[in-house]
Parts: sequence; C-alpha cells; structure tokens
Amino acid sequence: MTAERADKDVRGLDVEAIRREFPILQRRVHDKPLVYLDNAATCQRPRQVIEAIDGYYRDYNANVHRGVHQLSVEASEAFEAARAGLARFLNAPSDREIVFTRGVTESVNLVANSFVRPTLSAGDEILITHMEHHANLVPWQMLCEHTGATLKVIPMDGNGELLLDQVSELINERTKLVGVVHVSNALGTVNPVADICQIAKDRGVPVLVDGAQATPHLNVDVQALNCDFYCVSGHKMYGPTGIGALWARAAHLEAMPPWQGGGEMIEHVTLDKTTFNEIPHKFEAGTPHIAGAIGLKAAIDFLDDWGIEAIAEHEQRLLAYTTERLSAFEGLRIIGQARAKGPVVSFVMEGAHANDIGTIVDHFGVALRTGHHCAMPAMQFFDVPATARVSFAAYNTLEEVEAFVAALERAQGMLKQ
Amino acid sequence: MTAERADKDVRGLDVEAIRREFPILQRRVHDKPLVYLDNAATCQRPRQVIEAIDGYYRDYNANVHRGVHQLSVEASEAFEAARAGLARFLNAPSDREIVFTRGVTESVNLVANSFVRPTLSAGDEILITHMEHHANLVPWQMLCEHTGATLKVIPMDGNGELLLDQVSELINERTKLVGVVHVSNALGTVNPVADICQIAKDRGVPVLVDGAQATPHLNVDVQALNCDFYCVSGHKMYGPTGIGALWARAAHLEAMPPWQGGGEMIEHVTLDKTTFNEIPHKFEAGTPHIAGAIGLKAAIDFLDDWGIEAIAEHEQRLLAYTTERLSAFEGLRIIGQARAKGPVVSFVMEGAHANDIGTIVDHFGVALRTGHHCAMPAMQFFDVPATARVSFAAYNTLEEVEAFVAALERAQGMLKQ
Amino acid sequence: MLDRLYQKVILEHNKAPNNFGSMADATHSARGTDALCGDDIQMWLRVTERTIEKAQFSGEACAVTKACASMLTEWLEGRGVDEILPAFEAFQALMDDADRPPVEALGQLNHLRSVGAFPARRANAYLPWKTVLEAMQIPSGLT
Amino acid sequence: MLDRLYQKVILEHNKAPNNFGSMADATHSARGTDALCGDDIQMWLRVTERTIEKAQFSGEACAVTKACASMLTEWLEGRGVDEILPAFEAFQALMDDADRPPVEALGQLNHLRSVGAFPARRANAYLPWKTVLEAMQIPSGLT
Ligand SMILES: Cc1ncc(COP(=O)(O)O)c(C=O)c1O
Ligand SMILES: Cc1ncc(COP(=O)(O)O)c(C=O)c1O
Repeated sequence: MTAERADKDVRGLDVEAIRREFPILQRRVHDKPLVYLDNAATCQRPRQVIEAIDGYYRDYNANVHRGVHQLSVEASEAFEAARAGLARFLNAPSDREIVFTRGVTESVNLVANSFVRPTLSAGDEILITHMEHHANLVPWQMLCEHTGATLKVIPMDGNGELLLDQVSELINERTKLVGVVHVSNALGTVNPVADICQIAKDRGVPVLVDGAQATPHLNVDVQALNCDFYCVSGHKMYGPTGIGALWARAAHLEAMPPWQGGGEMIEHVTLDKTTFNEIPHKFEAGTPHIAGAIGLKAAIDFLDDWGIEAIAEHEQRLLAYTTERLSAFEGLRIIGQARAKGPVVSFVMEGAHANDIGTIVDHFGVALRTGHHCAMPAMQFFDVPATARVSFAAYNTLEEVEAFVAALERAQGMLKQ
Repeated sequence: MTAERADKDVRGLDVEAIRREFPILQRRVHDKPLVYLDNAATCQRPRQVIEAIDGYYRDYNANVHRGVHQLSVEASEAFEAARAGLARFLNAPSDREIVFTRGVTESVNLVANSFVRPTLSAGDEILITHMEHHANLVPWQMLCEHTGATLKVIPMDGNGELLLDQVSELINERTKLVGVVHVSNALGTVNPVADICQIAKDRGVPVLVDGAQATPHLNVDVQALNCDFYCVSGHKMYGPTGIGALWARAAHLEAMPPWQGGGEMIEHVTLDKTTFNEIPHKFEAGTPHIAGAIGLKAAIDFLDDWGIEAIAEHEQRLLAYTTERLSAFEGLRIIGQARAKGPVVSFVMEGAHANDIGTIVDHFGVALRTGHHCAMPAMQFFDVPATARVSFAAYNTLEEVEAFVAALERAQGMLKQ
Repeated sequence: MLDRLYQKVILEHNKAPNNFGSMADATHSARGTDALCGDDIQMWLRVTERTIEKAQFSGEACAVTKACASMLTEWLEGRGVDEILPAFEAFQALMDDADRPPVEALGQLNHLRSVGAFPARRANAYLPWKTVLEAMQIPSGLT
Repeated sequence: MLDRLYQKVILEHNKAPNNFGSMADATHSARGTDALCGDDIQMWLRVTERTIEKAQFSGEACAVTKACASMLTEWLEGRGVDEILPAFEAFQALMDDADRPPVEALGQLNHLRSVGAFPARRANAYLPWKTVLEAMQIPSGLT
C-alpha cells in the first residue's frame, strides 16, 4: 500500500487514485468524458478485479474440487479462498455458510424454494416491505400463488421510510419469513434491519435480507444484524457479473433440502438413490462460476484496501451535494427522502419524462438509470410511472455531479422548448 | 484471417498457431511444460475469449436491457448478439429459443422444474440412460422422489453403447421425457441422438439432450437432431465459467411457467399480481452473467474461425493414437470402447489406483482427471470405483500424448515397486 | 443527433399532443404499456366499415411515445384498417435504415425516423403502433 | 516431493497391506467412502472395555488411503479408545505444517506427513481415521 493510501483516514479518500484503478473511466461517450452514475444497476470494475479474472484464465484455469492435478488444486484453493474472503467480509461465523449463486435473485429463489416452500401451506404468510426489488418480491408471489400463502407488506411513509411500529402487528404465528431490503435501490433508504430482525426473532420468525445495495456502501455484519439469510450480488460491489452469494446460518442450510441437482452437490449416486454432499456444496450443483468467485474476492480486497467507511463517507458527501443541487430545479421532486440513505437519488421532473432525461444527459456523457428500477410497487406508492436515478460509487466526484447537473439543466431546457 | 488459417482445410489444423492463442500453454507445472488433458472437465480459454471479457469490463461494462445510456445500449447489444450467435451455432430457428443459464446443470434443472414438474404425477416415467452425468440424472431423481414418478434407464453394453433396440419398449404412454447425453464425458460414447429423438417423437415424447461434451467437438444442429431441449456449458467449449444455455422449442418455452422470479423476467408487477416477460427473458431472472455471454460469443467465434470439423478431425487423430498407445500397457483397460467416440479415453490399470496415477503424472506436468467423472452409475456398470481420464481439445498434440504415455509408464513403474 | 431526436416538431407534439384524451364512443381500444420506461397509454379508435373515423390516445408517456401517438392518431383518421400494418412495416424499415428516403405515405411520422439512431428508444416509437394493432386485433409479428 | 509421497514404506503398505480383510467378530465397524476418488473402505474394530484388541480394514482404495488404513490398524491395536481423537488431531497438525517434528506417538503413521504437500490427497489420509471415529461414534469436528 502506498503512503498515499495509508493516510486515507486522515484526509479522506484519494478519489483520483481510485479513479486510476478503473480503466473504463478513460472512456468517452458521445465525445464527452464518461460520467458513470448508474452504479446501483451495476458498478464498474477496478483493475485488480479484471486482472484476477484474467489471471485465472491465463495461469491456473481448471475445474475445482474434483482434480488431483496442480491447476485444479490451485483453482480449488482460490475458489475456496474467495468463499472464506466473503465469509470474513460479512462476518459470517463459518465459510460453510456461504453458498455461491449468480446473485441476489438466485439467492432469494434458493431460500424460497429450499427453505420456505417445503413448509409453506395455505394461510401462511410471508412478510416483505413495500420497497422491495422484484428479486425479493416475485419469488414470494410465485410461492404464495403456488401454495395459497399470503404475501403481506410492511408499509412506508412519504419519505420512503418503513413504518417500523407496524412490524410487530404484521408478524403473527403464521408468518414464515420476513424479507427486507437492506438498502433500497429505488429510494436509497437504509432500512433498520437490526431492529426488524430483533422484532422478528423475538417471535421466532427468520429474516432474509437483500444486501445487493448494502455491501458496496456499508460495513455488513450478519451476526450483528442477527438475520438468518443475507443475499449478495458481486456485480454491485465492484465484482464480476454472474456471481453472488447467499449467507445463511449453518443450521438452516443443514436442514434445507437441496434445490438444484447435479454434480458437485452429491456425495454418492446410484440409479436408485443419491446422498447429498455437505453444506455449502449441497447447494452448488454443477460447475460453479470459478472466475467469478475469484474476481469477487479481488473486489472484496479492493473494498478492504480503500476502506468501506472512507468510501461511504465520500459517497455521502456526493449524496448530500447532489440532493442540494437538485433542490434548485423547478418542478423536480426527489423520490425517497429517508434520513438514512445510501448514495442514490431518484427523482422526477415536471414536463420531462425520465426516459427523455436519460437520453439527453447521455449525450453529455452522463449515464444514469431511468424507469422503475425493478421496484414497481415503490413506483406505484409514489404514483410515478418511472424515475431518473443517479447512484454513486467510490470513484465518483463532485465535478461529475456538476457535469450531471449541467446536463440535467440542458435536458430541462430542451424539453421545455 | 491469415493465409495460414485460410488453408486449414487443405492441410489440416494448424495446431501450433492454435496453441499460441492459449496463454496458459506457456505455463510450467512442477517444472515441466503443462500438458493439459483435462478438457472434458473444463477446457482452456483462447486469448480472444479472455480479451472479450476484459474488453467488456474495460470499455462498456453496464447492466443490460434496462438502460437508455450508451454503455447500457452497447452491453445489451453485445449480450443479445451472444444469444444470436449461440442460436446460429446450434442452428436454432430463433434467438428467442436461447435461455442463458449457468451451464448444463442449471439448464436441466430449469426443464425439470418448469417443463416436467408441473405435469408429472405418481406413476409417470422419465427415461434417461445408464451413462448420464449427474447433471442429467440427479434432477430427475429428485423430481421422481418428490412426485412418485419413476426413473427408467436405457441400458448399455460392455463397450458403452446404448441398447438402441430397447428404447421403443422403454417408452410408453406414461413417459414424460427422454433425457440423453449427446457425448458421454466418462466413456466418450457419441450417442445416436437423432435416432432416439425419432423413436421418442414418434411416440410424442419430448427429448432433452445434454450437449456439454458435444458442442466443442461436433457440429450440433438442433433441428436436424429434432430434439426439444439442448443444454450447453460455456466452459466446456472454450468459453468462460458461469455461463451456459438452454435451447428449447419456442412452443415449449411459451407454455412453461417461469422458474426463478425476479427482475428482468417480469413485465408488470404490483403487490397483488405480476405478469411475466416474453421468452426468453421470462426465464432469465436477475442480472445475467453479461461478461460470460460475451465471452461465450467469442468462444463460438473461435470455433467458427478454426472450423469445428477440422478441430474434430485433429482430436480424433489424438484419440486413435492414444487408444493405440494405451493398448500396449499391461493390465490397462479402457472403459468405453464405443465405435463413435468423442476425444475421451477413460481407463483403469491393475495395481494402480486412478488417484495415484493422477498425482504421479501431474508431477510430470500432465493434467488428467481421476474419479467417477460425475457419472457414478456408469462406474458401477463397469464395476470400477474410478477411472483415470484423458480428454483432448484443439490445442493438444501427439507430442503431448507421448508425454502422457511416458508419465503413465513412470506411474506404473513406481506403483509396482 | 440529439437535436434530431428532440426536434421542434416532436417536442411540440410532446407538449401539446393532438387527439389527446379518452373517447366515449370508441369501437376499439387497447392499453399499451412499456413497464421498463413507464409508458402507459390507451389508444382509442372509432371504426366504421373498416375505415378509421377517429383516433385518440390518453395516458402518460415519454416524448417519443407521445409524439408518435399524437402523429399516428392524426395519420389514422380516414385510413382503412388494412393500411395500418403495411404502414407500420414501412415505419420499422425507416428505423432500421437511416439512409432510406422518407416514405411519403407516412406523412409527418417520417420525423420519427431519427429515433432509429437510439436503439433504447425504438420501443417508444413502436408502442402506439403496436397498441393500435392490438386494438384492431391485427397480429404484428413484432415482439 | 513425489518420491516422498510414494516412498517405499507407503508403497509396500499399498501392495501388501496389513490387517486387510473383514472381521467376523468385530464389535464396531463403519464404512468410509470418498466418492470423488473412488475410495470405499470398511474399518473393523474389536473393542473390549474401551481398549482396541484388533483392527482390520477391507475394501478398495488408492495407495494413500490403503497405506494409512494399514498403518492405522497396526497402530490401533492395544490402544485405548480415548487415544484415537487426540492422535488424529496430532496427525492433522502434521499435515498442516511440514516443519513440525514427527510425533513419536504416531509411530510409522509419521510417514504419511508427506501427504500434506498434496492438498488434493489429504482426504485420503484422513479417511481411515474418520471411519474409525465414526465406527466408535466419536465426533471429529472435521468435515
Ligand atoms: C456430459 C456432461 N453433462 C453435464 C455436465 C455438467 O455441466 P456443468 O457443470 O457445466 O453444469 C458435464 C460437465 O461436468 C458433462 O460432462
Ligand atoms: C436492492 C436490489 N435487490 C436485488 C437486486 C437483484 O440483484 P441481481 O440482479 O444481481 O440478482 C438488485 C439489483 O438489480 C437490487 O438493487
């Protein structure tokens, strides 16, 4: 670590040094420097992640777990080291509690199918929130449809904060699981997950947390949260696409039947009978995304190197500045004004559809996201068809916020003509 | 394309030129040049695949399908171009029939859960073969266990060839699906898939083909095969880890309910009701493995550039030569002696356990696979606990076969001491 | 390029669309949504003997969709039902090939050809068309 | 390195294992399989008053597993049941640290420490131990 980095705590994040780690930031879009503010959809990858993937393919590419030859041993060790790295990153009690998946979506589907489904009956209830991403909503809807169970919802207020005092009423003896997003991708809200867990656990109800937008911005500690399941997507936290994980308490994983069948998840197979492997392998059927896990480990190292608190502090500065600058726009309404927010600003503007805003600012190099952000019920709650959303990562700067604001002024002017 | 490559049809494959495309082949293992003969487990990646992944992360990394900004447009186009490329590669009638998955395992699980499960009842039957990989066996076992259906098996003979004349007897009005591996990873057998499809289709029974070991070695044409489902793994065909696909007839996909729920696979979501997206998106919940799809497209280009027939011809030469050289070993028995074989040689050797062979030849730089190859029922059929297996790819050479044979002689000598 | 997409005529249709509002005596109607971007429109048609007497639209949408719906409703009036699909096909061809000369029969809808350069926005220009085809139950073959 | 794994004593145990064959009057027995590599052994013990009078093994396995089973059965004879787990823990520690001096109490099992350098093969050296622990129903904490 350079001296520059070592004193990051004293003088904040060295954003220019971070930017140099991201090759894509050299890119121009429509002849303007890229201003990438679509980090909540997927963030960019630092050199060390790209090189970790590259290194695997160039130096020790092999299948894992099943080989005695050197490459396979190296690949297996790197793959398991990634599991251990993620366990440590989430402060999980054991590596065995980390199941690699494609991302949050697959993690939730795994819990739905393997943990909840086998015991869910008509009349049972699943409790989620009004601001869930479809990933933590649709699997439960499908399950309820299938079993006759009921999906119930923790409501929120006009700022996008959950009505915490309603949670204990909404939980009853038929509640089989509470599912809550840690940080909302559509509104930015950081939910009081530990409080919700406390309420739920007092009633003996397990809690699943969607951590997609939390791991890049918060110090996540699954033991402190006291949740049962925590879902992660690599591509949201500087890692590769196609990899993510489910953390779950070992006791749950051990009790859960496998979901997908195939190689790797078995111990012994005959045509008549199969016995399954130990956790977590029981849930990892087939050849895993080896390069993805290795790249994810490099992303965790990236976060550790720069320090997630320092990153968060910087992002919060960008959030505050953006919120302030946007408040000067006529007819602009920020959707989601919770007290605790991740670095996400969703907004609508009178006379300017989000889609048109997106297209126009793109021509000034600014990448932002428009639409429902896979959280349609939240859009319906705020009665907006879509929002435009900017979301930040470690490499964003105040100058980029300025570039975005200038582009947004142009968009507003253009659409007002 | 260089002149060198253009005349490949005249004078066969330019293996030395191919080898230069694979960075890992520069590597040394235990101070010997790497001789990688574990291609059936996973093959190595050519530069163009590694660079395609790299290029995505460095130049146009973004989430797909949901963005109006330039990076997202580029990423979406590349992702959909990969789908189109794979459709063409398999001669699928339409791009809409390609669903991206993690690999063959997930593809089979998708068909099991979404196509078969909803209509399977106690007493129904699934018909597979005795040489299936666990990926095309365990999902059916789990499903049968769950529903009371019966798993039936097409037997094979001592050469590892299916008893084709038994297929029509084994199919009856309760048969809901026939599942067959195109090329066996454990035995090498190339199965007469088109014949099996013909028999099954005459009886109105759909057929799923596990193409994991076929796509790198054969010209696959799903329309000529006349199957219903074809499963592919990227990492077996020079592509990245974590990506694969299911090809299925559009009519099936349209009739199938979605399996995993989440973003991308929906059209419209409210807390009460969700409508699903069109095929294939209905089956692609969550952020896909974008880099993986793009890398897979580069792998297909690699296969097209060099020509799969030329590659296959070269591999068949390696197969024949290896078979001949191994026949000189005392006490060595080749497991799987079908007339039509992929470039796979499984064997056992008296007094030398496969595992020990693997460890010893590794120290001479030779990577081969030992164990049950995720095909335990086939091992049981041949009454062997495990085999050692060499398997070839385009970049392997006769000299490498010699190096392997020399190492095997050392192993035999050592274990005989 | 951006100026061609947000040219004056399109922006004017966006701000003050023609034929905007629901129609009490419609014979045909359909809802068209593009959940991804938040478009949600209703196309209304009054058809007598396979001729479109009147067309309107209502709902919320982005500038491209609104401009297209506005222009399309104007274009539809007086047209035969059987003219719609061929016109839509000509419209799509325009999008795919920037060098193609304007199609006279499409009238002011030709202005929308600039959308072709914005792949992420084409769906917006197609939505009013597809919704009309759905209202008339004409299979479009477009997904 | 390879020579240390396949050293003479290990190869001899492999070719002509001691205490090989099933035991009719065993008081405890368990099957241990490592499906991945194809090991499938049965460990047999005759135990009286928590002392192992006799140990045998049968089945098919690779050289490492066989050598370990052969040495372990010799080692077990006359030992107290409570000595097994501590010995196994010492054995594992040996594997993890090539620099550790031999553990006298393990006797010829010390030869197997060379397996430590072959991560893919450790499971083989552990299998006979784990199977004995299972036969005796002693939780090993090892997965
Ligand atoms: C014949 C066959 N089928 C299925 C598979 C499973 O493929 P994957 O692990 O990529 O899902 C493999 C590879 O392991 C295979 O060789
Ligand atoms: C809050 C939240 N949950 C879940 C997801 C789904 O993650 P993935 O698409 O990686 O499965 C996302 C991202 O799209 C998200 O932002």
